[in-house]
Amino acid sequence: MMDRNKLEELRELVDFLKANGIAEFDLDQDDLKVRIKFAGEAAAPTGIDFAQLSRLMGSAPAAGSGVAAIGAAPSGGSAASELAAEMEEKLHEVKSPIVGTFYESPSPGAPPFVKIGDQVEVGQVLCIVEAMKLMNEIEADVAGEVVKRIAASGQPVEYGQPLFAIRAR
Amino acid sequence: MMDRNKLEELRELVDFLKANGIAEFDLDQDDLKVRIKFAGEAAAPTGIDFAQLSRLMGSAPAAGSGVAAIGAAPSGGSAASELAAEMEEKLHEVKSPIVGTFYESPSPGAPPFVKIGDQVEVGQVLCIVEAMKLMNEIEADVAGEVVKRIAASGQPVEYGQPLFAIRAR
Amino acid sequence: MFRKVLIANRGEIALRVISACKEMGIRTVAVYSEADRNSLHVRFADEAICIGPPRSADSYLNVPAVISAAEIADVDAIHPGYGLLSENANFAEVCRASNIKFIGPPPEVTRMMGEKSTARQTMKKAKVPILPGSDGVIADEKEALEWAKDVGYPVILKAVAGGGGRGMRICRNAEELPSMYQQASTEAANAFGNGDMYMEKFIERPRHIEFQVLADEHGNVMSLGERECSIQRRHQKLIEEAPSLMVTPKLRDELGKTIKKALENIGYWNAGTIEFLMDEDGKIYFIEMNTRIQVEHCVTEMVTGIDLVKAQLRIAAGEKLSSIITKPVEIRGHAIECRINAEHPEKFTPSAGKITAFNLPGGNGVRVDTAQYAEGVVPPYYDSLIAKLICHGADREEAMNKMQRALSQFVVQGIHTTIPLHQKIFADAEFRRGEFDTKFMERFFERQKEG
Amino acid sequence: MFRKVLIANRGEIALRVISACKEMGIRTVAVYSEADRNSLHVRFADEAICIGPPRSADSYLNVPAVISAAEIADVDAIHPGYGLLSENANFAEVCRASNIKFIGPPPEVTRMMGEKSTARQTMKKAKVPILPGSDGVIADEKEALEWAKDVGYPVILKAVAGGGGRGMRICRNAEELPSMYQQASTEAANAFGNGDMYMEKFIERPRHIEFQVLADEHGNVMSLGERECSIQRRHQKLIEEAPSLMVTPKLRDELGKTIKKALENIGYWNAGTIEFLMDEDGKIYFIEMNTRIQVEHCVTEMVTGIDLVKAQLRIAAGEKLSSIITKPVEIRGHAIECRINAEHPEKFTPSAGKITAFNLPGGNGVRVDTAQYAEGVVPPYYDSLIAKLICHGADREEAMNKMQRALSQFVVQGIHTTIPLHQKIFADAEFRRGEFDTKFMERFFERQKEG
Repeated sequence: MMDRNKLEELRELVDFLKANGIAEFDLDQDDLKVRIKFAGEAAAPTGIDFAQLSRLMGSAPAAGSGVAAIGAAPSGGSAASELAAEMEEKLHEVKSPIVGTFYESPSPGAPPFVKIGDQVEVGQVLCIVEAMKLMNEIEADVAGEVVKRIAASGQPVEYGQPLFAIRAR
Repeated sequence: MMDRNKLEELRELVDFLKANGIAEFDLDQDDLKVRIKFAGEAAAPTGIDFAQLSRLMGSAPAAGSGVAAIGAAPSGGSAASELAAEMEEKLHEVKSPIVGTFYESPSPGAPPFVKIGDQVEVGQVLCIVEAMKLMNEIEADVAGEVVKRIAASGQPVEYGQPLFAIRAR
Repeated sequence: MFRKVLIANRGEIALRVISACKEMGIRTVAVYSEADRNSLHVRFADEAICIGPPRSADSYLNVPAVISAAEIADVDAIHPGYGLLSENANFAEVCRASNIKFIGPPPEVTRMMGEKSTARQTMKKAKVPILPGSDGVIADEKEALEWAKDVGYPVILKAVAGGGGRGMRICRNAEELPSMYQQASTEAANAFGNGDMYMEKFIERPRHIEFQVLADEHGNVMSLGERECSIQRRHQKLIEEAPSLMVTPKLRDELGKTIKKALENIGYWNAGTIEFLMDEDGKIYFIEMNTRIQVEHCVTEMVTGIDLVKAQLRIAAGEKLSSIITKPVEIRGHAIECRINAEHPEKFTPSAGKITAFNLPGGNGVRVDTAQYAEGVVPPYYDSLIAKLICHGADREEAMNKMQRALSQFVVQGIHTTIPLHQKIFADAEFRRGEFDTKFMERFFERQKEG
Repeated sequence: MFRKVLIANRGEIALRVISACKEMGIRTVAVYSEADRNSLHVRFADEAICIGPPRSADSYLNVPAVISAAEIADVDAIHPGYGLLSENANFAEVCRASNIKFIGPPPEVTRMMGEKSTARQTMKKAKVPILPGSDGVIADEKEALEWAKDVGYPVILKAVAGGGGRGMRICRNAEELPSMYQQASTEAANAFGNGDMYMEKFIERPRHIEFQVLADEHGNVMSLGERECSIQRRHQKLIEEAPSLMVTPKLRDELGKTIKKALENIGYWNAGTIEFLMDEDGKIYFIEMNTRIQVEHCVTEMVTGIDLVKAQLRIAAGEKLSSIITKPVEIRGHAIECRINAEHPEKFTPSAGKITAFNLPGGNGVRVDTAQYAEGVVPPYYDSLIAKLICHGADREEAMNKMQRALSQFVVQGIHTTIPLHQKIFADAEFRRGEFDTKFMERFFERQKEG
């Protein structure tokens, strides 16, 4: 049925999936198809496939709208895979604590609060999120190197949206 | 069906899956297809639970009605487990080819066509199923010993309902 | 009223009838084939009896099996739904012989209306406008020319034994008729061994308009207005609506009266539908009658507030129409129905299989008739209709907007459905303006290809 | 009409408003907490913005977050649904200051009707019958006796600072009143540091009856008739219906006119509900006004054919009532709503969790308003309403039978729901006869225990 080697490979695969908190795994490559689903809470199937759902809805948000983009992919695919890569690197994300508009500098034309490669300290201002005409300074919650600015200046951001990735010291 | 070695491999695979809390497993490679799904709480997203559904419906059929009993349990629980036991014994089931009323004897008061323990030949009449005033003789489709009469005389039977269990020769 | 009714059907219409019975306190018996063991009509009926293997011919169309099930379950009546045994006069006769009430018209009337020429003559006598034609077989070329002059060009020649378009010709003038007559007749003789031809007026762009009626066993007939069913693909209706934009209150009223007289004459009872074609000038011609409940009955229910299936049950139980419908029939708003089929939305290949996700739209003015559910299975043996989505609005505009909204919230996964096709139709400008006829879908597909 | 509307709510009402907007061609923006990321209101809106963590106070009730979301999404208006920010006058003021149209009445009116004594005085002035009472604090025993004589026994004494039943006494005659007054006042002083008492007429078995109104910004007010909401458990409505068996056409008409005058006087606009108690003699008394759409608005929609949410949107966009409702309002048939809550049907403990199976009933006269779906999750942070099942029939009897049928086909697994409780209520003889009041459920539970 399955030879020793295959079972060994399967064992490795399962260990890997478990280590990464993966609940379901499908593979369809050439002549090999594997489908694994773990028991328990974690294995909760998402039921309705929202990507397909949204396509069926015919109400895909207009392109080019920042907010629409948020709406379209609150847990979007490519973002998720980037995230995965970063998580391996153990990057820290600074998330927006409020809904509003992201600005990288204190005023138009002024230099940004921080640049990629900068070392920042806890409490150092990284950016501004404007909400209801109020400029809210967003501070670093870890010390380390700014690896990435995830949001673009002037872009609307929602609650919990990642703004910066920082390699903590 | 499966040789000793394969069964052993399957046992190993199942142990492995259980140990890793896997609820469902599909594999499709070359000429090998495996699909395993564990029973029990975790692995039970069967969708609509018809037992509960029927309870919720509040339309449980009245007890004592033969037809109602058919309606209530087309694939009933206890029947299924008895079946399982019989299948281990490799009993053959003679099923009703039509909807109607089952009679074990040719006329009221007459002795039944067959009794438990009788040896029957292929083509031997086992019972009658009456449909639209017509008496349809149901014949044995295997030769062997009558082990069990599953339907009761005068009971309505549906298409495919088991009437007798026969231990084939 | 009946104590217990057997529903000799499956799918959404079986569940529709079961629901009506439940609401009337009538016990229900479902019958099912082995392929439908886990269907909702089986689960929501009070009792269910397996009557045969998956093929319809061996189960749902198997008269002895259905009757035997009715006898062992001891029912008073059988509701046949639509399709299957619903217009089978022999079945109605067996029901009668078995002392089981068939919920439909008497078999004699079913038979009469089932034969096209008899139906035509019956309606003609009652002054219902019928499609002009040759009133039978045409003897020769000369007679063909005479009939055509009478009927008016264009005309269509059809083989008496015909089917599938063979032995059929559209003639637009007297010059081309003789040769076309010969061609068609020869084609028919070769294909069917019978060269006999008849002639009908040909309507280039007909609209399909049908009138819903109710009639009791005491000689009372009532028209409930019309439905427009012009959106069809290969004679299969896709979208139906009520009322029709083309039927004026005057036409509705007049035709309703004519139909009433015609059906009173023939002793009809049950729900029924009189189908018409309407030509480009708004003239309307009888084509056939259906002596059962229709798939699209729901749009009439939405605009009239009358429950047609309950009315069928009450009529069959001997009630008078005057006790079933106590107020004058009034058309309120506009209703549209989309047939959601398990088919590929472009290729129309049937798409049987397991449904993996099923989200129904709801809310104000939205009705769904379905026997499907999440994790349900669409078997390959039967017709592909899995749900009817019906929207009711204050006017056609609101009904269409509601349909677009509801379609966008109707999620079916695991199989293909016609939902994406409906979404495109409801975005089509001509459809929205109500500019269509039975050839709309052909033009629509061409536009889609071009676009 | 608005170009884009933000819906500051969740669950079925958010989806209800989104659907109405879609049908009107308005773009929609959903806001959601982190717990609602996979909710249907998020998925079916054109855009969706996460505004905070699960707790309502940090998300749906967080005014700056909602306003900021409205600003970045650039919407014209906000629909607040019911609950949450819908009757928060401060929120309406912030909307106004931010140049965003709040879909509701002006904040001044919300504030006025939100204060019980102001609302009472306002209604009293407009000749709306109010519950008789002491018109403020009672000075002493002697004054209490005078008021009681005026109001008529039985009366109820309530602590001005009260709540939770403390400092409350029902007095049935002048003999027992003085001692009860002293007891209650002392109790109130101990509990709240304030012994001030007021008095109201006590109704033993009140029915809860409310009138639905629509009012535009041009001073026009219209009553759409009443709903009966007496089936409550701990002041939570469980079942609502329209019309009420207790409201005669004459009462409906007269009270409608009085309400119309009252609301014209105060400059009300938006949909709104005037709540009354009806005593055993059929006399009706104003208790409070809700200045928003209600959970149970659907039963009014079913019997009048008027879409109340669309009416709200059109009113807020400045339309006149006369263009929204063009025909006289007519009550057609009877509608009943069951609130399907994620609660244990006997213990009423909330039942959050994952839904594993979800089969919605459909068919003629059945409406479901829900934002739940198979595999959906009921978070523990919000109210337990997961669906509203509304049935419309030709009369109350048909509506009740339809409800029983629909409840039997409504399958929810994975969590507990109130479906089995509703099934028992609809089988209860007193309920079916329409013999109930707001204490019906207490008696019902006692009967269930005995039975």
